[in-house]
This record gives sequence, structure tokens and C-alpha cells, in this order.
Amino acid sequence: MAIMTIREALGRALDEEMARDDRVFLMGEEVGEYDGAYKVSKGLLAKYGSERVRDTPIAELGFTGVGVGAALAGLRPVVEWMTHNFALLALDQVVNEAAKMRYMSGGLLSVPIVFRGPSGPAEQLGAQHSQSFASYWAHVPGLKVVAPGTAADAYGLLKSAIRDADPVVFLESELMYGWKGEVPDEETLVPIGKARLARPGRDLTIAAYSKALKEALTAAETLAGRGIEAEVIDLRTLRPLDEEAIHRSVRRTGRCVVVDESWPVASVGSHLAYLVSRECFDRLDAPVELVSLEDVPMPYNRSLELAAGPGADKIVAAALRVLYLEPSAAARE
Amino acid sequence: MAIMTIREALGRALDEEMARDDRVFLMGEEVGEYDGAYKVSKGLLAKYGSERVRDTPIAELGFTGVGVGAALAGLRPVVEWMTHNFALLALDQVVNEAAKMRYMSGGLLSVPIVFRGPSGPAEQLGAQHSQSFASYWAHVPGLKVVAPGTAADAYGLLKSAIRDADPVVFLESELMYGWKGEVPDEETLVPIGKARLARPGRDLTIAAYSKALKEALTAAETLAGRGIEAEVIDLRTLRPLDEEAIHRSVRRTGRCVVVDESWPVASVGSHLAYLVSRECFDRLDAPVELVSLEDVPMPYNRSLELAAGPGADKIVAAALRVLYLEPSAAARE
Amino acid sequence: MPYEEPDAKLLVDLLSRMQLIRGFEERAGMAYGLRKIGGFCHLYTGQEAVAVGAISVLERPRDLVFTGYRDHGHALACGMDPRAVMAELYGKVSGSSRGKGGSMHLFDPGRGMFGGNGIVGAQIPIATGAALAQAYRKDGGVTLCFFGDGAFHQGALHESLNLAGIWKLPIVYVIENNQWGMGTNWRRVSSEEDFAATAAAYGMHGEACDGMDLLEVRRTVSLAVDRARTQRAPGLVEARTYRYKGHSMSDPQKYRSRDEIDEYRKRDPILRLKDLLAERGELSEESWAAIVAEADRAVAEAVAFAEAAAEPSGAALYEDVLAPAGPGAGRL
Amino acid sequence: MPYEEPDAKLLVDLLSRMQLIRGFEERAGMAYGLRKIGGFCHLYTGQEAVAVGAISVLERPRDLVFTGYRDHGHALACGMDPRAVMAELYGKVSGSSRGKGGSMHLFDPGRGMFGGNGIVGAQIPIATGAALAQAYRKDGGVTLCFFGDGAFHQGALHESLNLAGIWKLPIVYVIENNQWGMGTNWRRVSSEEDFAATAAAYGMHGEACDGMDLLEVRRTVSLAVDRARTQRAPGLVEARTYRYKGHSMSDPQKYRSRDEIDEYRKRDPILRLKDLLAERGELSEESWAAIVAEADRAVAEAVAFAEAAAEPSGAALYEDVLAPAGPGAGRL
Ligand SMILES: Cc1ncc(C[n+]2csc(CCOP(=O)(O)OP(=O)(O)O)c2C)c(N)n1
Ligand SMILES: Cc1ncc(C[n+]2csc(CCOP(=O)(O)OP(=O)(O)O)c2C)c(N)n1
Ligand SMILES: [Mg+2]
Ligand SMILES: [Mg+2]
Repeated sequence: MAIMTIREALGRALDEEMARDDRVFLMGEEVGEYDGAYKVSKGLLAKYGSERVRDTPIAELGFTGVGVGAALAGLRPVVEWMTHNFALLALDQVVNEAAKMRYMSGGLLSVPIVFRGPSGPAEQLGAQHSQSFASYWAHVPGLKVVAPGTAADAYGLLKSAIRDADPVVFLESELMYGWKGEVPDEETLVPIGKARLARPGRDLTIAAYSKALKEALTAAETLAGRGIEAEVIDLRTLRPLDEEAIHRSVRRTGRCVVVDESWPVASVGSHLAYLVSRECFDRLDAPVELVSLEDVPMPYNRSLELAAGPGADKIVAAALRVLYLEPSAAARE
Repeated sequence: MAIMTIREALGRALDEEMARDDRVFLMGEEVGEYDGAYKVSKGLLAKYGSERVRDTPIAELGFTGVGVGAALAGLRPVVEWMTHNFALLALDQVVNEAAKMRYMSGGLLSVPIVFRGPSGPAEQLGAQHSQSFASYWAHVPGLKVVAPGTAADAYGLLKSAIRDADPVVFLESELMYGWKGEVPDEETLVPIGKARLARPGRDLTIAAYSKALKEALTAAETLAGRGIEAEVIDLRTLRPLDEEAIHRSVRRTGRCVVVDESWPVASVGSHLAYLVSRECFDRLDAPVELVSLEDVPMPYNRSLELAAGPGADKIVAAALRVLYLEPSAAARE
Repeated sequence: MPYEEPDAKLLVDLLSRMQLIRGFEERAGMAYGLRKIGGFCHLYTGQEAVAVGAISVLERPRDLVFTGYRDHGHALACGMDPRAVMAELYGKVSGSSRGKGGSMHLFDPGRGMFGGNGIVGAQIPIATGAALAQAYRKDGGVTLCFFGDGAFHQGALHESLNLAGIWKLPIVYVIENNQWGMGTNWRRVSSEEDFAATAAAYGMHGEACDGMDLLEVRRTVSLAVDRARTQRAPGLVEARTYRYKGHSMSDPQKYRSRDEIDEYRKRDPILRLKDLLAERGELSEESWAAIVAEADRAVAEAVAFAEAAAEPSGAALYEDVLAPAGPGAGRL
Repeated sequence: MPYEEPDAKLLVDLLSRMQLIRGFEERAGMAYGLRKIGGFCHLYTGQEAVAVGAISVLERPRDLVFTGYRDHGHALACGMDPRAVMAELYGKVSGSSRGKGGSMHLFDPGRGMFGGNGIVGAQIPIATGAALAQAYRKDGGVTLCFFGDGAFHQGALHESLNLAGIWKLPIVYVIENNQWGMGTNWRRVSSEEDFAATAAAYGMHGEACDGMDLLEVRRTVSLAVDRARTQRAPGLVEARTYRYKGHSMSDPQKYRSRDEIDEYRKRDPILRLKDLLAERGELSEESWAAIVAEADRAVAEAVAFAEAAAEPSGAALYEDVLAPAGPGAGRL
């Protein structure tokens, strides 16, 4: 096992897949000569040349659609959005085109493409640059949505995404790129659609993904200090959700906190919280708690920004509520 | 009380507001010379002229942004999207601009604008033209989201939306335009943010909005035939949700079915189902059921399309499940 | 390569194809009236010379075709089976998209036909991407991208033309300027009427042609395709044409006069080619009658096929969302 | 109206304003290095003549200004209080957006300054809408819309220029071509280097000017603003300029050479205007020293103000999402 950053793990996955399959190419703003806005594609231009590591103008709708067309015509594009915030401009090409082509053609067409880039709140970037659209992607049938929380998963899931026959939206995070973790030395594929047990426990289940996983693990550590054993599940894939893995855990623990860096309303988080509420109805000892981003645009000021996020302290508080060690949501009535 | 179609009710609201306030103007594809793709703006060009009823080219991002700018500069634009499907192209201007301007400016700026048009599945229009993005709008702080289900509400809510100081996304429906209902003769404003009791009942609560309200009422009628009294709540506003109105009802009935024409994952429907599960935890006799669009792109074929929707039959079945008259979701485990 | 005018045999073929489209649309319109076809149905009547002329210069399937929702003409010009197309309009399982796509979503990748798109202008970047794939593979293919005068104002056009320009993609954009985008006359929404000026903004060759004249369309597109293929120089062609019918079946067409339509009908692309061939002595009255009869027969057969075809099974609702699961599944 | 060259007094004023921006950016960069300022911080150094020259021709607040995220220069050129701007960069409650917007979101509607936008190109349709409001009200106002060479390729440009063209809106689009969009040289992503060709595609007047020369910027923009105001003819101006610093504070600038930067520094817009005035005998060494000193003082004061200012209260997190509730609430 090598220790590497998530940035390096993603770069390695791209490199290996480009070496394996010459239909795979990378396209986006600053991916080539600049080595990537966040250096994920570092060194790839030098190795694969400018046809396969293709710098684009700032034209998100255009180059995203170009990716869709190239995939339709037989290539395996990886489209990098400098951040997912800018993907709003390209949403039509993902939601109305990539996601629906197979269906609208009755199975004649495939769009094997990966859309990737950093997503979710970063640090003091303000309201337009610090938000998560994970829920937008998860909403749409025809897409797969992947959000690794560790270096090994970043590596293994990106490889699976590139090999997938369907469009995959891949969520990374500016702040996670520098995080380190063990990654197998040998080539490894992590399957899309399977959650991961990040920490076993018996007192409650915490479900989280992407950057918020770290907050969940920190919260679990704090809770352990108080003798509470939280089981932490890393969702890894948001669509299809590995519902069974979560329900299984909650059926054992009887309590659940869902953590999501998105706004709460109509989110992946509230959806999962509903599924657990429904499927574990008879086993739940307390209402499921959702710890999400506060329901506001992201402020620039650092302390407000920190207050807006689903931090470990809020997760701990939610855990205590589902354990009735603090007033629960239901009791707040 | 006059009986009029929802189309007429919306047209009347536009007409009255344009007469009242000369900052109000309407802009969109075919709103003028064609009298509106769905004739909502019929007669307005003749009455108000082409500056105030402004035909646009097919350029959703552009003219939506023009609306945002005009609102910033002091006008009161009503932007018509020929359908909400095309608004994906304009999403950035709504989500990153209109919704955030007030916040990013610390309260200096306002964007008083209404974005409106038909939303949700229509009839055999295929995957790209038959979908609901209600959940996309509801996800975003800084927006208000309104979805009337009757002629009176279409009239009264559109008037409130036009007078609102914040951006309002207004959801109509191709298939509803011809539906008739009573509308007060005198000028009436329906407040944004208040749900409506559409039918009282004591055995279970059905929450629905927009076109699906009719299915919910049909289902309630069928249930009444079996001696089951369903209370039907018309959400009317999706953001802010009138949570208390729904919780109050469910605390009384102990059972709840949520109906939504959106895809299920990360939807308004699953969000509300979670809120009810949490807030009525101690009062629920059965898990909350969600009846949504099936989790597939909309097929063209008519019978498949009907099978995809949240029809009255599915709502009845869900009601029977929450009453344990059919196997419940929890029992399906 | 200097352009070679098509020989009589080919012209008769193309005439037949135009007539097939004309007949097909007529029956599609009737079936719509009878509620056999639902949703939107955008007829191509009047514009036949554009799709047939332009597509006739391609070498499919290495060359590729993309268009919008008014796609019956392009589908048939690509040689799609009229039965599969009509069955698709009927929403039947034997339709080209198994009844799940409908009129706006006709595809036949084996014939280079990639649709069919309901979002105005969305095919422009997608087609540009297909041309990228052709350049990437160096397979010598060229992509034709059709769109309307209304689609022209979408931002996707600007982004795509620039990308095609800087990457030197083998693509030809064909504006089918039928002068109306729904009820909007193109002049009313175009700040500059000379679309070739737009091409110039991307350092691209742009040229207009008479879209009612198959020979002219064919010549103009052929030269553009040749430049795209041999010099990787993208191009823009404006074909000035006209649609005889409403925007879709539900359009009462109050925005234009009977006279305007009649004016264009006088320049009908089918009659024009037919008369030319007749003049040249290359088409007898009998041959023309045979062409019309054959088109009628093929369309009648398509309708009969569609009528008889089965509805999709209920299970189809959940199929084709993703590639079938399992090891080695999917097409790739 | 024929253009009148500015008198010495005005030029000295504009020189002072450029120097204020120069000094402000220097201290902002330092504060960023000290982690007093977070997030992105895009300095305007080198481009001062564009904002100051262009904005100097406006009659604000009836005329309006829109720009992107590199907006400190425009904010100060609009006369925003340097203290409020610096405090905003610090995220303090006395900042122009109460610390909630940050560097990219500076606004002062009373001075006609409407921001400040983090989405590349998003201000283009928005500014077009502001011009629509001016035309609608017939208030005689004109909108200036600034954006970069990188933003030029966004679809929003195409849609907006066409709308401005067909509706004859009083707007002037100013491309600040500083030759780099992050690490991408503008030529590498532009299929046509003459941006005026783009203007022609919309039947619009387009003109380039030397963005390092305040007088030329002022003259070119003034004529365009005049056309926009009196003839409601939208216009496009390309100001060829240069940014001395990295794209943002975190950019190591490997993509360009020291030499290239030095080359442009020789044509520095501030030195150029200063030398011109000195040559003309309209600026003594002492007056110049006083300008520099005053800029330093104002910036030092801004920094001191920002340092001393309070953090927003925790409650601010939930404020300004919507207009305050209650009867008659909101600003409208
Ligand atoms: C993005 C988008 N906006 C609007 C529509 C609705 N719409 C469908 S066709 C059409 C007119 C298109 O005109 P044109 O491009 O000239 O093509 P034509 O119909 O003349 O073939 C409009 C507005 C749509 N389908 N997609
Ligand atoms: C829609 C969008 N895409 C990408 C970015 C990231 N980004 C910020 S600035 C920039 C470069 C813009 O260059 P240019 O328009 O030339 O302006 P300059 O920075 O030179 O002032 C990029 C790619 C963004 N903020 N928004
Ligand atoms: Mg047209
Ligand atoms: Mg630049």
C-alpha cells in the first residue's frame, strides 16, 4: 500500500485508464498546459499530448456537450469542470442529453462519459463558488453519481467510472485533494453502488459522504470518548444509493444521523433520511436526524462559513439527540 | 365568483399587475405576437405593446439573465419559460445570480422577478419535455417556489409572486391550463408560504401540489367510497414549505402519503416525507409513503407514460398501505 | 476535389427520397389527426431538398448526422426504414426507439443518424463532439449538424463554432432557415441577417444557398464537406427554405399569410427537380408516376406496419435507463 | 457629440484614481499573504487604465457598471470607499457587503456599481438586462459591461449581443483583453483574433483600443457610450491590456515569462499618463509625490479600518436570504 493524496490517486486513475484505453481522453479548462486548476491532471499533457489532454475555452455548455457527442460517437471522454458550480451552465447537456440518450433511443445509444471536478463548499469562496449540487445529479435517472471520501476510493471509483457504459458524475472537493490515504499498489477497481463501513459501532449509525465523511469520523471519535460507539457508513455512491447497507446498519443500531454538505431541502441527505425512516420504521428508537449545510447561500466570512457547514460538533449534537441524551427533534415539538 | 380556466386566471393576474405597476413587464419566447405558446398572455401585447410584452429569441440563458438585470435595475420582470424543461439552460442565472444577489450584497440588492411557465410531465412529449424540476428550485435558498393547483390560487399566487421583493419560481402545467375553477371577482392576493386544506378527513393525510393534486383528490374520492376519509393538503408553496400545516394534519391522522410528480430521489416529495417522519415520529402509525414519478426518464408511449406517473390508483394503494389494509413498506422488508 | 454534378440516376433517386418524405409527412399528419400519434409532431414538408441534398453527399456511417426535433426528413434521408420510423411515431415496440423516443428522437447509428433532439440547439455541441471523435480517430469522417434559424441564437452555437474553429474539426453546420421559429420570423430576432457574418466571427467559411433547390444545396454542402474532410476546416451553410405546415400539428399559423405559403409552394423543391429532370428528358411522366406510387406504397406499408405493431410491454418502462447490469454488460 | 479631451485637472484626478487602485491592490496582496484575506483574490494591477478610463465617461448613478470577479478596480473607479472595500475583503461587518460577499462581490448601487460576479460571463446578460431597464424607463442611462478575453467564449455573450442588437439597448461591452484567462493565452482559444468581427456578426460597432493608454480607452469608450446613449446603438470595445500579477493569489504563473511581464510594465498605464502630464508641464514631481502619498494614506487607512472592524454577528448567517418579512417589508 502506498500513501498518497486524493489528488495523486485521481491522477493515477486517469493515467492508468488513459494508458489502458486510447479512447479515454481528458478535456476541460486548464487541464493541460496548466496541469489542472487543482493539479489533478499533472503530467498528463506531457505524457499523452494535447489531443488526449485537451484544454478548452471557458464554455461549459459547449465542451460538456462536446464530451457527450464524443461519447456517443465511441470515445470515452472525461470532462473536467473546474468546479461543479460552473456545471450549472452545462446542466442541460448532462440531464437532458447524456442521461436520457439510452432511454430515448430504446437502448440504441450509449453515453460512456465521466463528468468530474471539485464540488461542495470550499474555503471562503463565497456564495457562487461554495455549494454542492450533489442532489441535482442524484435526482436524475440515467446518471450514476459517485462521491469518494478516501484516496483509495477516489482511485478505484474513478477507474470504474471511466469504464462504465453510462454517464457518471464524479464529485471531488478542493479541500480533499491534499488529504492522504492508503491506496493499493496493484490495480484495483472499486465497484459503483456499494457503500463502505468506515467505522463499526453499535449505538447509532452515521451516514456521510465525500468531505463530510471526515466530520462524521471526527464526531464518532468524540462520541467514543463519551462511551458511545457510532457506526459510520461512507455512501461512496449517491446514485444508485446502497440503501440496503444503511438499512442493515440502522436495523441494528436503531438510530441514525445523516450528514450532507448540501442544502437540506430536496437533498440527497433528506432523501436518505426518509428512506431510513420508512424502511426501518419499526426499528427506529428516535427520528432520523439530518445534519446538512444551513439553508442559506454560503457567506464569505470565515466564521459564518464554518457555522454554515455540517461540522463535527453538529453531528455530535445530532447523535446525542437520537440517543435522547439531548432533546430530540420530536421532543422539540 | 367567476368560473375560469387556469390559463385565464393567470392571464388575469398578469393583466391586473401590469395595469397596476408599469414596472411589470412580460418577456419570453412567443409571449407577444403568438399570444403565448399556451396562450396565457393572450391579448396582452395588444393591450400593453411590445415593450411590455416582449418576444425573445430562443436564448433561455440570455433572456433569463436579462430579466435578472432588469430586476436589479428596478423593474419587475415576469420571465416566461416556454416550459421549465428549457430552464435548465438558464439555471445558472436563477441559482447563482437571482437567488444569491441579496445575500452576496449583504442586503444591498434585490431581484424582484418571477420565472414562470409549464412544468412537469405533459402528454407524450418524451423524456426531454416531460419532467419536473420542482426539486431543483426548492433546493435553493434565496428563491421562493410556488405551484398552484387551482384557478383561484393560480390567480392569487401569481399576483403575490409579482409583488414579492424576492425571486419567485412559479410552476404551471400544460395540462392544467384548461382546468376550470372559481376565482373571486374582486382582486385577491393569496399569500406565498401557506398550504391549503383541499379536503378534510381524519383517517390519513395526503399532501400533493400542482397537477398531482387532482390525482390526490380523485384518490380521496375513491377511498371515501370505501369509507376511508383522507385529508388532502395542497402545498401551494414548495419553498418555504408550510411544514406546520402538514404536521398538524398528520399529528391528527397518524398516517401520511406524499404525492409528487418529480422523480423520487432528492425530491420535494421525499423531503416532505422525511420532515413528516421526523416531526410526527411519535404519532405515526405507519411509515410515510411517497408516490412519485417512477425513477425513469419519461417514455413517449402513452401507456408507459401513464404507468410512470403518480396516478390516483397508486395513491389509493399507498393509502391502503399506510392503513395496513395492504402490505406496508415496512412489512415488505 | 472539384464538385461533380450528380448523374440522372442519382437525381432520380434523390427525387424519390424527397417524395417519400413528402408522402410520409402527409400520412403522419393524418395519423396525428386521428390521434394515432401523440405529443409533438413537427413535419418537414417543404424542406425536403435540404436534408436529402445535404445528406446525399455523405459517406455514412463514417459520416454522421445530427438534427433537432423536426427530424423525420433527416431520418428518411439517412435511409431509415419508414416502417420503423412510423412505428416510433405510433409509440410501438417495433419503432426505431422501441416506442420510447417518439417523433423527436429518431436514431439509427448504423446509418450514421444520431438524432433527433428536443432541446433547441442542444445538438450543436453534441455534433461538434462527434466531429471531435472523428478527428481524434482520424477516421476521415465528417459530421453534418442541422438546426433552425431559431436555434441560431442559442449560446451553444457560439461556444461550438469557436471550439470547432480552434480545434479544426471536420464539421459542417447547416442552418435550415425556414424563416420561422414557431411564430417568430427570423428577421425579428436576428441582429444581423447575413449568417455568413457569423461564420466570419469564427474565422470560418460561411455560405448561403437556396434550400428549395436540391442541386444547389448539394453543391454547397458538398464543397463544405470536402473542405471539412480534407482540410479539417469547419464550415457553415445557410439553406434558405420554408416549411409548408405549422410549427407542429397544433399550430394555427396566424402569424403568416396563405399568400406567403403559396409563394414558396411555387418554388417547391420536388416539383423543381422533377421539372428539371423532365426538361432534360431524364424523367418521363410514367417514371414520375411510378416514383409517386412507390412512395405511396412505402408509406402505406409503414402505416400498416405501425398499426399492426405491438405496444411495448410494461417492463419496458424500467429498461434502457442504464446499461443492463452484469459482467461485461452494456455495449462497450 | 464630438469627443472632448479631458482637461489637466480631470487627468490628474484619473491618475490619482489609478494610483489608488495600484496601492490598494498591493496592500490587498500583502494582507492576503498574511491570511487576513481569504478565498480568491484577483488583483487588477496593470489594467487600471481600463476601469478608470471607461468609467470616467459615465454619468452615474444613472449609468451603470457591471463586471466580473476582478472587480476591485471597478469598485474604486466608481468611487466606492476604499475602507468599505478593504473591510469586505477582510470579511468584516463594515464591508460593503457586510462581509458576506468577499472580493468578488463588491456592490454600490448608489454609485451605479452593480458588481462583481464570480461566474465567468454571467454579468453579460445581467448587464444587458440593466440596459433594458434603462431603455424601458427612457432614463437616458447607459450600461458598461466589463468582462475578460476568457469570458468572451461563453454562450451568454452570443445571446446577449444579439438581444442588445435586436432591442437596440444602450450598452457598451468592454472586453478587457489582458491576454490570459487563467493560464490560457487568448489566442489559443479564440478562433478569430479580431473581436470586432464578432461585433459585426451582430450588426454592432466594434473597436479595439490600447488598454494601457487611459486617454485612448477614454476616447473609445466615450464615443461608444455616446452612440449608445443618443442612438441606442450597442457597442463593443476591446481594450488590449495586461495583468501584472497571477490570475489569483495562488497562481504561480508558469505559463508566461518574466520577460513578457516586463515588456508590458514598460507600457505601464500609470507611468504613461504621469509622464505625459509631466511632459505637458501639468504635473510637477511634487504633485506626483503627493498623489502617491495620498493613495498610500487612503489605502493605509482602509487597512486600519478593516483590521479594526468587527466580525459579523452569528445571526448574520440567516439574514439577507430573503427580504425581511412583515407588511411593507423589503426594499420595493
Ligand atoms: C431550449 C428550447 N427552447 C424552446 C423550445 C421550444 N421550441 C421548440 S421548436 C422551437 C422553434 C425552433 O425554431 P427553428 O430553430 O427555426 O426550427 P424550426 O422549427 O423552424 O425547424 C421552439 C421555440 C425547445 N424545444 N427547446
Ligand atoms: C463559468 C465559470 N467557469 C470557470 C470559472 C473559473 N475561472 C475564474 S476566472 C477564469 C478565467 C477568466 O479569464 P478572463 O475572462 O480572461 O478574465 P481575467 O481573469 O483575465 O480578468 C476562470 C476559468 C468561473 N469562475 N466561472
Ligand atoms: Mg425555423
Ligand atoms: Mg483575461
